[in-house]
Amino acid sequence: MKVVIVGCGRVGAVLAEAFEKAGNDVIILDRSTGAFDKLPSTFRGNAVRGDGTDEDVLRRAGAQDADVFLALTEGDNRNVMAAQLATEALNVGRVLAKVNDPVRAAAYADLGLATICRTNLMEDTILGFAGLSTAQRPPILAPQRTHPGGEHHRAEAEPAAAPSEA
Amino acid sequence: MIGGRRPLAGRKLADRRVRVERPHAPFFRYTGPGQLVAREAASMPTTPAGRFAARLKKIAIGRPLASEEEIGERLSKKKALAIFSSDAISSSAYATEEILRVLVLAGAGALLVSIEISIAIAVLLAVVALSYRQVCRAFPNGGGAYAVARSELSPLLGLIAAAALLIDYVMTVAVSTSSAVDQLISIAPALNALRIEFAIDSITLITIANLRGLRESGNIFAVPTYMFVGLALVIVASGVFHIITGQATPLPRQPEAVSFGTETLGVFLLLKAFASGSVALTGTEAIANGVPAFKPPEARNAANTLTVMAVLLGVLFVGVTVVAHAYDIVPSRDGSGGPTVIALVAGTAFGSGPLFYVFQLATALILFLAANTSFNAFPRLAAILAEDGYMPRPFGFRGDRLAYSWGIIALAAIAAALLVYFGGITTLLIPLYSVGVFVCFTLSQLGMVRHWLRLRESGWAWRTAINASGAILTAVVLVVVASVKFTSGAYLVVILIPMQVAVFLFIRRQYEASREKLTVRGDFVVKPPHREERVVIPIPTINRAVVQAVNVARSISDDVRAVFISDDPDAAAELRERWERQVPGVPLVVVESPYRALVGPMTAYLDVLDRAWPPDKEAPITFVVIPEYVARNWWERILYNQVARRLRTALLGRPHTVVVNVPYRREEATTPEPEGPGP
Amino acid sequence: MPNPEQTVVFRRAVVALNGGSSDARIVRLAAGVARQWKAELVAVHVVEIDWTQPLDADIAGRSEDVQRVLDLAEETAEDCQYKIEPVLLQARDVGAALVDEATEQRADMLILGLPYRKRFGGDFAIGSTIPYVLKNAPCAVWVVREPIPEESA
Amino acid sequence: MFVLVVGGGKVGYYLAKELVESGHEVVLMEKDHARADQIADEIGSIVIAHDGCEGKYLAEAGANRADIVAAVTGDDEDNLVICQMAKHHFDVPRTIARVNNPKNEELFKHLGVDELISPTRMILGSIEQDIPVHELLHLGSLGGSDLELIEAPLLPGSSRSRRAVRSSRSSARDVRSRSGRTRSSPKATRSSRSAARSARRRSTASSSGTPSRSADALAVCGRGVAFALAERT
Repeated sequence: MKVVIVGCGRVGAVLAEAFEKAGNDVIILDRSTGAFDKLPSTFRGNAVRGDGTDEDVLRRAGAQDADVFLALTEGDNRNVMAAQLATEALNVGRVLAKVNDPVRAAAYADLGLATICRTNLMEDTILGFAGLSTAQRPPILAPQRTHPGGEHHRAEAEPAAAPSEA
Repeated sequence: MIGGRRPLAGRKLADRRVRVERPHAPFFRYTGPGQLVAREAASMPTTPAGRFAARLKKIAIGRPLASEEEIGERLSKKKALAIFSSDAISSSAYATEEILRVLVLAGAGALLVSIEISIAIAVLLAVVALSYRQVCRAFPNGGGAYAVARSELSPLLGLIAAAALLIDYVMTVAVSTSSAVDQLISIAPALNALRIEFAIDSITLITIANLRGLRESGNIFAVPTYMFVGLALVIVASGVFHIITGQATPLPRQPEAVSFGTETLGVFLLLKAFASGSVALTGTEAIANGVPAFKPPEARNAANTLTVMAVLLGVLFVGVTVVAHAYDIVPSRDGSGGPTVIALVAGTAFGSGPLFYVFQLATALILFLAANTSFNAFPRLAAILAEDGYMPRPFGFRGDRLAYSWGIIALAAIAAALLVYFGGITTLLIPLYSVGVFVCFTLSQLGMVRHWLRLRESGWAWRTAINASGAILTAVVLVVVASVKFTSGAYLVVILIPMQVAVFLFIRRQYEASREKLTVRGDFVVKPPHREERVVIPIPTINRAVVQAVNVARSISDDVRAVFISDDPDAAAELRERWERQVPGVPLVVVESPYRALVGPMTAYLDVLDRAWPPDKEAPITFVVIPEYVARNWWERILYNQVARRLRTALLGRPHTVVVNVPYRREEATTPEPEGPGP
Repeated sequence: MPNPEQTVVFRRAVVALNGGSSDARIVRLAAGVARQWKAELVAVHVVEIDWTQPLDADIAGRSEDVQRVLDLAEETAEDCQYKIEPVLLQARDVGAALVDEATEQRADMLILGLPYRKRFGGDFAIGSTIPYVLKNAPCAVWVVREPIPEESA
Repeated sequence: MFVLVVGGGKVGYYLAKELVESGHEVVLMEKDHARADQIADEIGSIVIAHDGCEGKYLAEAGANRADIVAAVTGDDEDNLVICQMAKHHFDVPRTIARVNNPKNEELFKHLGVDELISPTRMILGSIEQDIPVHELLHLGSLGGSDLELIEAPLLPGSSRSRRAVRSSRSSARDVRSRSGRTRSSPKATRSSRSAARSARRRSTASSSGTPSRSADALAVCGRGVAFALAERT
């Protein structure tokens, strides 16, 4: 299984190692090489320095046709964009974006992107720990519909419908 | 309230702001959600004539006062003494004269008894004053005899007290005014011919002063009261000094002096003299009635003021009587224009110097003041009665200046009528006066006795004793006064009081009855209307007023019909043709009326409509929409809408019928109707 | 008697209302000072409209609470036997609107009340309006801080 | 019209200013407080000093009644997210994003951004209008500079195809920052002078403006292919 991880933070590094140990083909990207220090020396996956929101960089790293794509950088928007790139341009099977802003996490789940929200996760977990009732949200917000790429292509095909009140 | 919004640019490119207009601001003020307070401007008249009238009113009685401004209208003890005690104190200006008037019937020798009689009256005064001090404490909300009798004895006795009090107040105005005029005549005999006019003018002036509100009255009247009291004390002191030093020598008789009678000085005459003199007590109750007008602590201030007043009155009354006797003073003939007894007494001290004139003026003024006391008390009592439902409600409304305008005007009118009737002669008014006063005294003392017996507060025993002795004394005096003066006017009061009580009860019953009919039960929830509605428009022709009425009618219900009543079949046919063309959708019913009657056929048509309604359904509400042309002046009012008015009157009592007037103002449309040729 | 020319503090002042308890205080103060030179007073209440609504949305005109702020100021002035002209504004930023209004009204004094507040129980909070006005107002600015409430003093 | 501009850089600032001047209602979101204060100081109270990517602040800025949302921050991913949030969460009828990486254009369009402003594309367009935009080939960035090398085929018969190599000194940055306005001017778009002349003319026009760092722009045309150096951000 080919796994692409964008963002070699604490979580990215741990996951990269785990996927690799499980015998997967792991590609991990980060904008700074320093981030790869978090990887164990035994890591034999592909660590690529580069912007995960740049299609070229992703292709060069060999991210197309991956089975799993995880966008785990610190920037919500970068994750969202990388994940959408993966969905739309790289023909990736399962895509997950980490989005810490609960509003955006929910919005993109609605829009057809699987998201994981650290804020929600921690809130629920900690409230549960404290014995309070929680919202019972699933840890990963599953996409509510297919990603909207095609829809907008159709809209583009009809330029007359576009508003022109400038 | 929704106001317009005006966008404004700021100094910086993107800074914009919007000014919001506040159309409500000149007229209303928000004090809470959904709660407005009308400002002065809201009750301003909008027509030029109305504005002019309002300006006149403002000049005459001052700017309107808001209800909150009332607390500032409370009286200090000094001002209260001036206002409330003037009634009582001023009676020392004529009480002595009334005693002497009776005693002269028994010849010169009988005049000596006047001193004893005055002392007896002073004792009575002391008892009554003591009694009333307790009333102040027990009934701090005022109302005096009425409140006491009503709550302690029975509502009926309360009403009797109220009736007596009202008479008392009216009489105070009449007697004091006429006596004041007497005082002025004493210094200017030429005025005698204009006695009544002068009295009426005075009442008018006092009325206006009172319509302006209480505080200003206090200011206007404080000076003369203190002047009278001061000068009168000087007169008494100087007279007593002369008596002691033996300088008091009998004055020569004035030409108008009454001639001595030859009756024997029997018990009846003595009692009659006492009854006449007891008029000195009138007004003692004023303070107890006006407790709420005092500054806090109201009851305490009122009671203390009452004591000061009683002491002053007692000293002056007895003093004047003593001095009058020492100088062998005899009253003048009724209406002769001769000097009053108090004027003669003043002459012993001041001769005919300027102080004499000042004193006479002060006496006249304090008597007007006394009249003014009633102007405070009468409306107040009337308002309380109105609140309890015994008097018409307007007596309970306060005017622009926080004064009970209706009460003030009613009092002025009745008093003026009495004055005219009795020719402005004081003595003739006196018998009516005393009876009412003593009815009140007796009832309120009795009430107080009940009060103490019921509550048994600390010291109830001696308090009961005071009030009981007061009650007995005043009851005895009441019987005496009523019987000895019965023929000379007291009988009027004996008739008037039950009549008034009957009127009170009648008014109360009316209010009760109407309240019962209009009342909505507290647990009743108003549901949306479920009755069907239909509209009938009586039309005289097709004109704009009619068109507007049709529009209004259509907004009320879909079931609209126009009714044209005509005695001319051709005109009817023509109208029908035009109607169907110009007002499609509204059926026209033409009722031919060969007898030319209009209102009759209309109501008959409505009856038929009612009868045609299915009997199993609830009767509908019939709206009769009457197009009306708004008259712009008096002659237009005569020219137009006479029929509409008659129709409205005819429909007034009809069940399930609502009459809607749709006024059409000519100003509304300036362009001529664009449509085709009219008939 | 001092030379009036020297002691004139203002001829026309804008009194900024905030709907709080300090309104009555500053209106009374302004009326007291204005009386000496018969200066004119304008009471300005700015309702901040957030961006979710157009600036000219019908908000202040409908709100009785807002109207009451001005009514109260007028009433307070009347109590002091002085006249104050009420102005109701809607704006995105209170400070900017106050400064612009003062400029347009040709006011030579801007009087603001400052409620005594502490932010999260810590530092004294002055908000953003007063610094803005102090920085941008063309006229003199008078900030009247309300007394520290008893319990927090 | 109510326009929500996100990003208070030069583009956002001038965009907001021009829109306000032409009478539109504008709100500008800039997360950097100092920059936000500076803009507010200059044009007035239309600045919200918050991150326009956050749904909460977009709502506060009135995104649900905006007619247009223009995302003009320096980061493509932010612009994308802003436009997507506006489009799908707040139902904004028109979204405009600034795209810095021309590669992202396709994706952006694909994901529902209505209009794209690509500074790179603008410069290219002004260099040579005959170059069909979709056939641009990114040859690579020049290390250490903001420039990138682009190859584009010229249409056969193009009047420029036989031109000699020309170069000019121009203020590339200025060309980019002004391109938004010049594009809307019909005169400028109709101009079909040579790329180099065009660039020179603009640089002359802009030289009166604020001085900015100059860079070399180079257009090479010949044999049906044009090579150009374009600024990249």
